[in-house]
Amino acid sequence: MATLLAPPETEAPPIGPPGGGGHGDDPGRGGFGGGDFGDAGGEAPGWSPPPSIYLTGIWVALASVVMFFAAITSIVVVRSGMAAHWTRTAIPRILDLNTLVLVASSATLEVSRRALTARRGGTFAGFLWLTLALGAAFLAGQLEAWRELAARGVYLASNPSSSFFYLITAAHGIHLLGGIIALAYAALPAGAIRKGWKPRTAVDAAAVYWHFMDGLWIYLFLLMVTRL
Amino acid sequence: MALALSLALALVTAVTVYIFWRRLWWLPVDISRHGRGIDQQFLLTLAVCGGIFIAVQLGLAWFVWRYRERPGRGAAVYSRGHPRLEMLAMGVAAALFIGLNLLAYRIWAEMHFTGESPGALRIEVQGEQFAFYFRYPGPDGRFGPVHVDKVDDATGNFFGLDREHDADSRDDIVTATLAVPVNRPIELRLRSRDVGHSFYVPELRVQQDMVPGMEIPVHFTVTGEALKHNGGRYEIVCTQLCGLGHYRMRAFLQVMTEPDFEKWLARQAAAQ
Amino acid sequence: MSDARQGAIRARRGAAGFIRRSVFSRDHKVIGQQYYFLALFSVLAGMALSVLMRLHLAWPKARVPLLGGFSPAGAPNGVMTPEYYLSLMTIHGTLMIFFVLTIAPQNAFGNYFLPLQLGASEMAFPRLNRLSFWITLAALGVLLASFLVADGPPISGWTAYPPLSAVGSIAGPGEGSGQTLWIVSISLFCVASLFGAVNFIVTVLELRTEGMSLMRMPLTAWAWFVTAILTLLSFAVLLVAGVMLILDRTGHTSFFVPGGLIVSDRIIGHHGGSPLLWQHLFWFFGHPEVYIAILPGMGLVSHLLSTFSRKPVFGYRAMVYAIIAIGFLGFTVWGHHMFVSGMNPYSGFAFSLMTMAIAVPSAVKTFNWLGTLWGGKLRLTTAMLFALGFVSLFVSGGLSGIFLAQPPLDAQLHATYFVVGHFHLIMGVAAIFGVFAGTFFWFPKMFGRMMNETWGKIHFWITFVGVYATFLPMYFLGLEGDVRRYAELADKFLIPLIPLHRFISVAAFVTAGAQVIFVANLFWSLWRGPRAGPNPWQATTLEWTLPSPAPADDFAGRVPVVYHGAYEYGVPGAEADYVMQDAAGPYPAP
Amino acid sequence: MRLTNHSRAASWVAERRGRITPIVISFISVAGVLLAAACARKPAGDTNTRPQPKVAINPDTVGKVTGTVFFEGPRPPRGVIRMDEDPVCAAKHPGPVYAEDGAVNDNGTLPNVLVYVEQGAERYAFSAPADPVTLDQNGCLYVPHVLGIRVGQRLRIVSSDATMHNIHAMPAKNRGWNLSQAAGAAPLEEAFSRPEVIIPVKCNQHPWMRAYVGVMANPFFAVTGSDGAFRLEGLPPGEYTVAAWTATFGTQEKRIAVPPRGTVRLDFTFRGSER
Repeated sequence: MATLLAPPETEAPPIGPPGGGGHGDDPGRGGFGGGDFGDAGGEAPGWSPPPSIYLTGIWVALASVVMFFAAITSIVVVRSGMAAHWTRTAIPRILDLNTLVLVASSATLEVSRRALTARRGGTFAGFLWLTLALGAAFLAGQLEAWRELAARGVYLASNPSSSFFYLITAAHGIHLLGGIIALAYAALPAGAIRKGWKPRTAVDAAAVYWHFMDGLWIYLFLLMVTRL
Repeated sequence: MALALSLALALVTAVTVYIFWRRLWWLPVDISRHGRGIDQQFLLTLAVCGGIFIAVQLGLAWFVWRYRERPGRGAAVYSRGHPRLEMLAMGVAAALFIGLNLLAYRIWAEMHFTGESPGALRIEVQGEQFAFYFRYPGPDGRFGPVHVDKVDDATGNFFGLDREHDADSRDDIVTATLAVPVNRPIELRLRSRDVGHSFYVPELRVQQDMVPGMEIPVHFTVTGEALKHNGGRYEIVCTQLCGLGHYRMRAFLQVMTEPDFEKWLARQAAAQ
Repeated sequence: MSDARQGAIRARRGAAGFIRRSVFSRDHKVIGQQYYFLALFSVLAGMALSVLMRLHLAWPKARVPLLGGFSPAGAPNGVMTPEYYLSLMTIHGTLMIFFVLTIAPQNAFGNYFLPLQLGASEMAFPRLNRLSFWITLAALGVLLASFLVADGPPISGWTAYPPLSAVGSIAGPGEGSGQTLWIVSISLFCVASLFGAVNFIVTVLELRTEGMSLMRMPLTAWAWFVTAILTLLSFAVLLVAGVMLILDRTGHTSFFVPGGLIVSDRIIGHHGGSPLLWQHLFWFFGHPEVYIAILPGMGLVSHLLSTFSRKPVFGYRAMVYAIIAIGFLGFTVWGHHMFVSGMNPYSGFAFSLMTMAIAVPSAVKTFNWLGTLWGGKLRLTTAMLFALGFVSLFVSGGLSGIFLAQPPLDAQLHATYFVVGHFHLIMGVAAIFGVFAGTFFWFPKMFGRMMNETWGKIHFWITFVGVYATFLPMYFLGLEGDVRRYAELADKFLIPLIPLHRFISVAAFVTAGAQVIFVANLFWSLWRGPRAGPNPWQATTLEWTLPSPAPADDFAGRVPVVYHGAYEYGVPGAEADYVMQDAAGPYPAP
Repeated sequence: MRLTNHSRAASWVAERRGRITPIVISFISVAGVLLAAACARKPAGDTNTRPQPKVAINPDTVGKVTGTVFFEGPRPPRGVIRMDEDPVCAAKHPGPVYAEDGAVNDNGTLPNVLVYVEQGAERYAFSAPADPVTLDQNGCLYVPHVLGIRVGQRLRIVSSDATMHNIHAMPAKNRGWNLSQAAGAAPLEEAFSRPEVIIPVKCNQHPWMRAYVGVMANPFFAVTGSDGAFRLEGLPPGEYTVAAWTATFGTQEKRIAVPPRGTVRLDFTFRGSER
């Protein structure tokens, strides 16, 4: 299933202290999911989950995210179709720029991933940080959009349309924040690269999530422009 | 143990069937014209479901006793299923259930898909914590507009009417009892003033939520049967949880002959 | 498996390791047990609330000792007020649906046994698993905290329909901070459930051991898998609804509150919302939730009927397809909760049709359960008794759904005790019977000891008769038009029903009292039960290849290889009357 | 106190709602709610931030104020109260029941006017009232319809009806409550900790039921009856603002000076058009 997107597993370039592959001799520390097992006494030697669980996990989690935003979409569609008390919210222009920033971040993330495949550690880290910076810039831009609306006197509770605007941007922002944390986890040097930790897997999983958030934003943006 | 369980299952079946058969508890008397169809559909569904209920429970009881492990019994039958039998069971179930659905559709359509009958008596019903109030449009046949800021329960202005300024409001008749004449189509407009409520008269076979912000129509015709019981007086109860007094939210439906109704309405109009 | 190795593991566990082994343990078995005890606490609390409710319904003037001290406002001098009744009802429903029926069958048993049955040594994301448990516990704490706020827990029921739940304390007691706590609790619960669901799905997709094809999975695993998908998709929607309701309450938005409302003489400042939107969102979650509660029970009952009839599941494939069909159709029927809600009556017909469609796979399952028993060799262990009880209750509760699925009949029976009887039988006690069955069946694997069968059977008999005596008469109340969620029977047409209510209450007290036997049996057996062998039931699935209790490292790194389906009982020509899934050898002839 | 912190946070949210992110609101509400849960059982704090030394009243010099509240103009139509929903209520009233709000006495005066000293008595110390004020529910009407009560004084709520009532106080400055009282149940007792004019009290089960409670910082208040007259006694000499509150015709204020041992005559006149 998700392995479609995962390139064949290659040995990751050692960034940080070289770690033995797989589950560990240090049961207290592990990857952000698998890697170590059981309680203090009971790690399972000779058995470790396949790395594909991370990609699968991301795709499964994204199904839930889809439902989350599908629910919001359907309410927006239904609600905007009801005439009562529907004042359209003028979407701040800065969102155009934010959208470009987010699309750019997807591109830089891809550059970073290719560098990882080509084992160019410096480029990998550099573009990963650039991606993170763009992501942060996007969030800052979203905050700016809120400030702009607030300056116009359009607040969360001003009317149903503005409520939806704040709700959608906040919900997407929180989801993107999750992506930033995941990417930062991959980008943080040395200390974060633990034993049993394969940057390839982490970056791939985070990238799927990131691109998805990117696409989701474009969808939400269009929804807001056409409906709110 | 096996015998005990078999008997227990049989007993549950027998008691249930007995109570339904003797109608120890049953639907209340039906006073509406559309209620007959509902009651017949109920009986039909009861027959279908009762048959399945008896078959499964007794089948279960019989299997428990018949196939219990006991000395001298050989190995269990090695069977991974019987696709054709399973398909048959599925087909029968689907035919029964969907058949019931299609029959029910007819009744539902009659209740809800048709519009207001000509000559129907229109009455507005308003729910609030925790009372129902009713409004008749008066001789002009029109309801006056509602002004939220004029609503004042303490002075009896439950609907927020402005009789001074709105001509349509002046002849509106506000009551706390829902009086209806027999054999005349009634069109209720259900509204709620605060939280969700519901309008339910079991004898009338009518239940409809009252949703704030919506005006929901309900129509029915009361039959002469209504006058034969309890002086034509029936309780209207709220079935949508609306707060601490939910269980006491109630009004009365008073069914009258047409002349009595006209007299009653005139009396109410005089008391406004 | 060597006892020596287990002993070594035990030796490494000092008292100092307790916190690490329980609070921070990422062992799916520890987490599963913690979920189990969380659900046990919740079910006892929820049952205590229902006893108080039944007492108030039958004898509204009764004084309850101690209650006046616990809740002076809700029960002055120990006499419950109507609003306190509604509080108890709301918390009873919330506890039972979320913290018992969602937790016990899925998160407790599923966490413990899904990896074992699949031959994996862990869940896919152990840390996430640990996190879900703590969030669930926090959600429970927040919910119970509503008993401590000034005007008590919310009174708007587990469905929390706005505007009642959205406009604040003006709408009634409990609608202030109590209601906010409720929504926060449910939102937390959503997050925990979503994490849990991701874990379950990925575990099934990725961690099945060699030879464990999807069609060799035990039906329990299938049920957990489909339930997790339902959870994943439905709780996301409830989370949206919860966030919006919180915003309506605290941020003065108007998602669900229309304009022009006057609550208790006060004009509410909201405008432009729709209460029906909440109902749609809520039931889009709420109906799958019903299947979340019952599907694991259905899987387990199929499993047990086969195991204790010593014969394969009748129509394994049909059972799998039925589970999938129920899961899929479960998302298309939410509107049947809303036939009288004021939604478009035309859509009522469509929802009715889908509801009838979902009854078909349920009928298939029932048919196949009977088929499984047919020609079997029934071992009436306590677990089997509860599984048989499940089938009986499922049918008694499920058939009333055929009435409620027809809009014109629902218009008469909606919001009456007919509905209360229906969902208590089918998703309340039937699901709980599944949990009882699972407890007796898996206790040896979870704790290494057997539960007492004699007391188990005594408990079964009182409970089985008790739940029928409690919930079946509710159908008759419903026929008479007895409205649910009424704190007292004040209306004239309800007065004649008081004797029947008293009968139900007495039956409920006896049934609730009988649960003491279960709890005592459980805890007595934890320490005093006879030691269990690896496979006391002569069952076939992989968890029974391990010693009892399951060792901390599960399969110890071994990758079990599966050669057979999960239900090879009574195979002609085999040595024993059961073939373990990992027994090497040729396929038995079908 | 932590409680005031919480309410400050709540008002901060209210002021800036929409300007801050929804999620921040959620978090604040969570935290606030937990705080509220933590302090819910604690009594509300004293509102006086700068306690001043209070002066005792010299009983030898006190004066009084007497007067009547008149009504001019056409009498407003009185609403009819319909009690059909609860036969227990209806049974207590053989004839039609009219709304008390907007009622005018036969002699052209107004009943149910709360007359009270609004300003001028802040510096005196008053003994705390020990006896409770009683609010009865009789015939599904509140008796009295308007009442004054001192800060901290107990309000004793009794029911003379064989039906369930709920008493829903809806203050703006005080803590509100909403309690049900079954027929024959023990009296309920509540108190208000801050002065407030006026707190409407409602029974939701009988929506027409309405009482008005004025919470007073001093003992100088009275409610007019069927003669429209009132009397404020024991006032130390000085200048006061006296207010007359009505449910239907608005509020009036008058400034007066009370000489030592003097009696001041003070009349109010309301007109029908005010509302």
